[in-house]
Amino acid sequence: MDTVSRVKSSRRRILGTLVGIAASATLAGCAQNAPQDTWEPKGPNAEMIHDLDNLVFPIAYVVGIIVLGLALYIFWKFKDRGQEIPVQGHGKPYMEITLTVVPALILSVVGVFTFRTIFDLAETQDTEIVINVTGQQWWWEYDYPVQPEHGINQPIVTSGQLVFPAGTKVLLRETSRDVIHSYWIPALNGKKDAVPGRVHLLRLEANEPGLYAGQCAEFCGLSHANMRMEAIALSKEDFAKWVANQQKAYVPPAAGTVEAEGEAVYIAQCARCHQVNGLKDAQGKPIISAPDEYVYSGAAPNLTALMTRNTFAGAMFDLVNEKCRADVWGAPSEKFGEAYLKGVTEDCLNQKDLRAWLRNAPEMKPMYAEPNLLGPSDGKYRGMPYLALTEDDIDKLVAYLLTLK
Amino acid sequence: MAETATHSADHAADHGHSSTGISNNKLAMWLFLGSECLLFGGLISTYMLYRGRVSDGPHPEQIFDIPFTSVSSFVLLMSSLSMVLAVTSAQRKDYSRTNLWLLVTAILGATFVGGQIYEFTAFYREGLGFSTSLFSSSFYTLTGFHGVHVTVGVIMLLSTVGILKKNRATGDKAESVEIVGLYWHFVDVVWIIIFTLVYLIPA
Amino acid sequence: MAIIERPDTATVPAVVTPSQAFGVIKRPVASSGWREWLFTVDHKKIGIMYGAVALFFFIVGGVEALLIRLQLAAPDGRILSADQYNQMFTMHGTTMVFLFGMPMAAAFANYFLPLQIGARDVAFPRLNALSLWLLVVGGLILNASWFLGGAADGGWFMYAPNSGPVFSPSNGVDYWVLGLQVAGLASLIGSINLIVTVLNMRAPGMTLMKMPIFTWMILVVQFLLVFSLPVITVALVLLMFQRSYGATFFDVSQGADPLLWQHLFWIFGHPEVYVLILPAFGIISEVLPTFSRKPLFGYPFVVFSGAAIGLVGFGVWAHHMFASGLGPVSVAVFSIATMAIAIPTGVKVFNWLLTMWGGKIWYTTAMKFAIGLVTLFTIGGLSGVTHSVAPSDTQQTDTYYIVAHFHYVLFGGMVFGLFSGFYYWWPKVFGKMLNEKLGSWNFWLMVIGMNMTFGPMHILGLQGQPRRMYVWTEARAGEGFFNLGFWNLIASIGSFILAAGVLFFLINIVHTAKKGKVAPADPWDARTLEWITTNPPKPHNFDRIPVVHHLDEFFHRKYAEDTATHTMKRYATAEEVIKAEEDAADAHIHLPSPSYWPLVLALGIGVLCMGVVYGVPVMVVGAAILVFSVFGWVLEPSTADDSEIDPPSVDGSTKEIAPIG
Amino acid sequence: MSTATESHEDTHEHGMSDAGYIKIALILAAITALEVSTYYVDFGPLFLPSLIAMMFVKFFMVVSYFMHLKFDNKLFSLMFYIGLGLAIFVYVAALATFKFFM
Repeated sequence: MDTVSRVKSSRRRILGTLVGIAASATLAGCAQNAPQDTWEPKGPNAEMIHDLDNLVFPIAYVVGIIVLGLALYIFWKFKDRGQEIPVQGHGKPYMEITLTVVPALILSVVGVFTFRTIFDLAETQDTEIVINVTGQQWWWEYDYPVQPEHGINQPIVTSGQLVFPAGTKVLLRETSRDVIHSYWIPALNGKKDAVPGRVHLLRLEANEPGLYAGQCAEFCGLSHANMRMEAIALSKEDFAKWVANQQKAYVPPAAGTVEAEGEAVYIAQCARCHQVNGLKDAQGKPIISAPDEYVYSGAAPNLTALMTRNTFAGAMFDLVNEKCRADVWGAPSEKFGEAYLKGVTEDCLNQKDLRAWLRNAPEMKPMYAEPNLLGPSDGKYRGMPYLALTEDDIDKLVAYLLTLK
Repeated sequence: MAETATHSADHAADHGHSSTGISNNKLAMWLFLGSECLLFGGLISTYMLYRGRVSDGPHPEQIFDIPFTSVSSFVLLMSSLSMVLAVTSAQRKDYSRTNLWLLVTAILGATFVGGQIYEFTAFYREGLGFSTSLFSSSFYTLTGFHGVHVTVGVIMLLSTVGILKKNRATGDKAESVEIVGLYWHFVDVVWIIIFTLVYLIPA
Repeated sequence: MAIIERPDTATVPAVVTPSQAFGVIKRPVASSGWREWLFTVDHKKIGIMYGAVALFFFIVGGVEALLIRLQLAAPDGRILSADQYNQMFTMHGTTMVFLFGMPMAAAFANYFLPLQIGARDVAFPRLNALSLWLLVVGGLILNASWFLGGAADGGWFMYAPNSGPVFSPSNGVDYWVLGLQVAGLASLIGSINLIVTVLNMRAPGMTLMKMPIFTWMILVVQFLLVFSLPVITVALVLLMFQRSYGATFFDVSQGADPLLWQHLFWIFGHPEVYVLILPAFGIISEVLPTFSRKPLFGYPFVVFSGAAIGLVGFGVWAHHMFASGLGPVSVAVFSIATMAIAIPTGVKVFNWLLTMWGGKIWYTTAMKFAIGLVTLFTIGGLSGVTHSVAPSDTQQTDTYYIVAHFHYVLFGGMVFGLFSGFYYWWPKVFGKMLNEKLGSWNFWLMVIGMNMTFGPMHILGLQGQPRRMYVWTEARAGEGFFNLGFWNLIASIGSFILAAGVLFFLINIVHTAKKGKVAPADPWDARTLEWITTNPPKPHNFDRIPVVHHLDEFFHRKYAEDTATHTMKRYATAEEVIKAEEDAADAHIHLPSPSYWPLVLALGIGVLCMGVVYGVPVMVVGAAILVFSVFGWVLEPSTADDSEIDPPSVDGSTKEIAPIG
Repeated sequence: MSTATESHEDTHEHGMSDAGYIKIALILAAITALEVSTYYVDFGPLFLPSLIAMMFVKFFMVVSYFMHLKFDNKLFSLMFYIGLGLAIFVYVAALATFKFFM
């Protein structure tokens, strides 16, 4: 091997080592299993973005190391050691042109890949299931329009957790009822704002069943930090079970039980805003909530199958206790559906947070739910108000809510 | 770019020295007008985006009175002529004629503003309030901003007349008139665009 | 108008004749004490006041930042409530951008731009004072909200419809809207003033391509301001009309499109980024050559890349909106345009490095901050390139990765550049040298603190921590020792180290004021025109307006190439160069007199604005003051006799040097 | 002031006579009449382009002649047309993104 190529190859080795060190330093510095890690794609859309990252970040690393290395060399080499005042040269145009053209070439390579990925990600023609997502201060509503091919024969309305079949191309049709929110499940795709008055499309697809965490990413007011979401990918069979369960008829609690008393409390206190499909009053008339009379944004979470969800209050709180929660999160992919579909059983319920929420919601989550702040919104709440429930009422309500599964 | 820094060192001592040979004040006014292009551009764009969004309120075509607005547009256009005549007479140092033309310009401008006030009240009576719809908010904001500009222009014209009459100008008189004129013509030019885009092209 | 008979001795103060009985109110006579500052129209005094105001707000914004970092040091922080936190980050951003970054750049521009082009003052001295006082009024209105029911809480970007009356019911947003309009007006006036100054008031022989690079960058910035400020003004007016007068611009129930605000905001907001960074680029483009003892490498390329950054900067605003729901066509176009802007930026970095290449580098604190900028900005620039890739950006935007990026650019870039300027020009402004040892502490603590604070934010963001959250939860922090909690804590500790660094600067100021070393005439062996005069400069800047033959004129008056050895040889000291100028002093030097009107006019506008919140009567009072002061301004007498004008006026009409200004 | 005299000479050399200005005003009036006529007469597909064209002709006539931009220092034109050009560019681009909505 002649000297020149040896120098070259050793330079290459040094460069490679440096890139390696920088990259591994970054990786070693990362948390393991951070639920919202953008560098752990779990679906084709996020993978497309990650492929692009895998191109751009190394380029940035290499350029950065070359430039900073050069800078350090210059800082050391041309230190004032008593040398002469240098010749007052004003620059070399050929060098300038080179240093303009080289970055331009690098960027045009990046540009081509970027361009392609933008249009690949915008693809929506081959959608297999559509779910409407509506942001609201400070929770997300999911509504599944009728799609008989997925067994959805009547609209399903839910909140907190987006449940969808794995390995299926899901199209979210996003909008908002009040301010701008942004839907973001990092493992599945980049974020897309939910803007009132507009419908934005976001494609999600999960490779495997599992739970994927996300968070509202556009500042949306007081409780922005508490507006979380979880996306639940189930196998196609498990999803069919979930769909069927969501559509099953309402079974009122047997008369005389504490659950039945709880139903009465619910009708008196909660049914103004919250909907439980199939719930009927004493005369047998269906009870239809009218949240738009009380809530600025015009909706409150539909509680029909509350106990099939693991979270409440905009996914701020777990509806299951820590142990049961860990069972679901920790379940391997093939067991995940089974663990999730168990829902919230009595021994799994997170009694503490749920009761505290019922006792005084505004204390649990900052919201515009105080009477003296309601002037500009014509007296309507944003978020859940303080209801002055007695402890007895709360006991009954919890018992009743446990029947909603 | 003009590079005429030919003044002697003696002249350079004076503040009146100018590297480009053009007046500071005029340059500042032109920069301001360049900036105003983006101000009115933003207001016009807002209107263009919202022109068709009328909610329950009246549509533009229902309330615009094209013959009336055409006349007031014409009045404003002609005020540009009287303004330019004021400038040329000031440059000839014929200040009595300058004052006359400035007054004519101010009267024409005031007529335009009066017409706009009349128009606004007529629209209001037909149910187009400021809060009625996106169309109404953006229409009133755009034309109102323009109206305020015209009003400020009228005040500037009348003040110039006063200052010239009392001989209290602190600078070059002809240039002051010319600069007021630049502002005035710009206001006219903006109306040329508003008249076409807002009134003549239906939503 | 003050007439300064060219002094026989250097110590003669500005001799001012009182105003003649001509006009409504007499012009004030230059006096000592507070009046000297309140009514001054001297660009140097105004520059110092700009600096003081900006430094004050830097500390205010810094304290806000520390509170934010305290809150986020641990999960479920309880230092601030959600509402307080939202106000805090809104005001931190707003303060740092509008009340620190822009005014501090304006301070440098005001002080040094006339000196660098060999002028006695700016084109419109009274308008210059007006800009300052409007900025002060704007800053007061913005921060008064803290004491009047809470500050704005919608983020510095104030997206509609969250900024509407329903979602932001306190008056905070009203004060924000008004304060920014006033501060914007201040910048607009200032920018027109400076453009005219640069174009029209250069010393003889100083062609555009012989202007110091700092002046060039300031010129580009002023053009950016002139053409971007009206856009934010439109947005602010629309929001004000909605909040205060029932307009419907962002009322979605009427069919409004919230993206209108985003477009208007970012059409302004992106050029604004360059407004903040280019002055710092200009400063270090002066500092690097000075301390490398070499001219700036590729001067014309640095100039044109600055102009290119400015121009292209108007075409990339939508890259702040990649997740906003623009169509793929718009996203693709803006993505590519954004990449294009990396090219001129890269040109700058390469030219700085090549300036140092082959130099004789002298590591003063000013130089350390300048190379701090070069390295830290490079990191910020590269993370910026990763955002320009729109699909990646949808993962990164609104996370701490963005926070990391723009703090590397704005703190590592803008703030380091400004600090470099402090250390470089302090002797010029105050005649005393800042202490280099304290400076070293200042620099190293800031470098360490800055990297500890913002470095971990790259990891936080890429691992999914969104911005603008008043708490983060352990449940989403991941496992392992280096989880997000660890990095949040490191960032918080870093922010206090950073603050300690800034504290050393404040200590240095006090130390220097008390027992600082008196600065020699040319402490850095500098290169540009501002050094061809005393430290600090006399009120009229130059005894004789220097005639310019070279780029880096001052250097070429001191050094020439030895034809035999082809090395640079010094043949004159700075003192000799300055002496030569003093000996040939101009016979008549005109400086404008102080004036009451800039201050009164600014107050009038302030009162007028408060009328939007407090009702029509207040507005009427404000308007009355405004109209009165405008007439006072226009009719303000000139104190000079015609005979004292040089050259004598032709038709007797010219009474003042700067009739409107 | 040294520049004041210069700009005097400039305008006298390049400016127009009063009659010239009146002629311009008459042309502007005629174009305005034509514009208004589009409201009453059907111009078919030419409606929009012709209105825009007439608007620009009027605009540039006032700017070039009444505001002297045609005769004055090119620096003034630069300042104004940069602003105008940027305004057209950014606002047309912004409005276009509302059209490329999906």
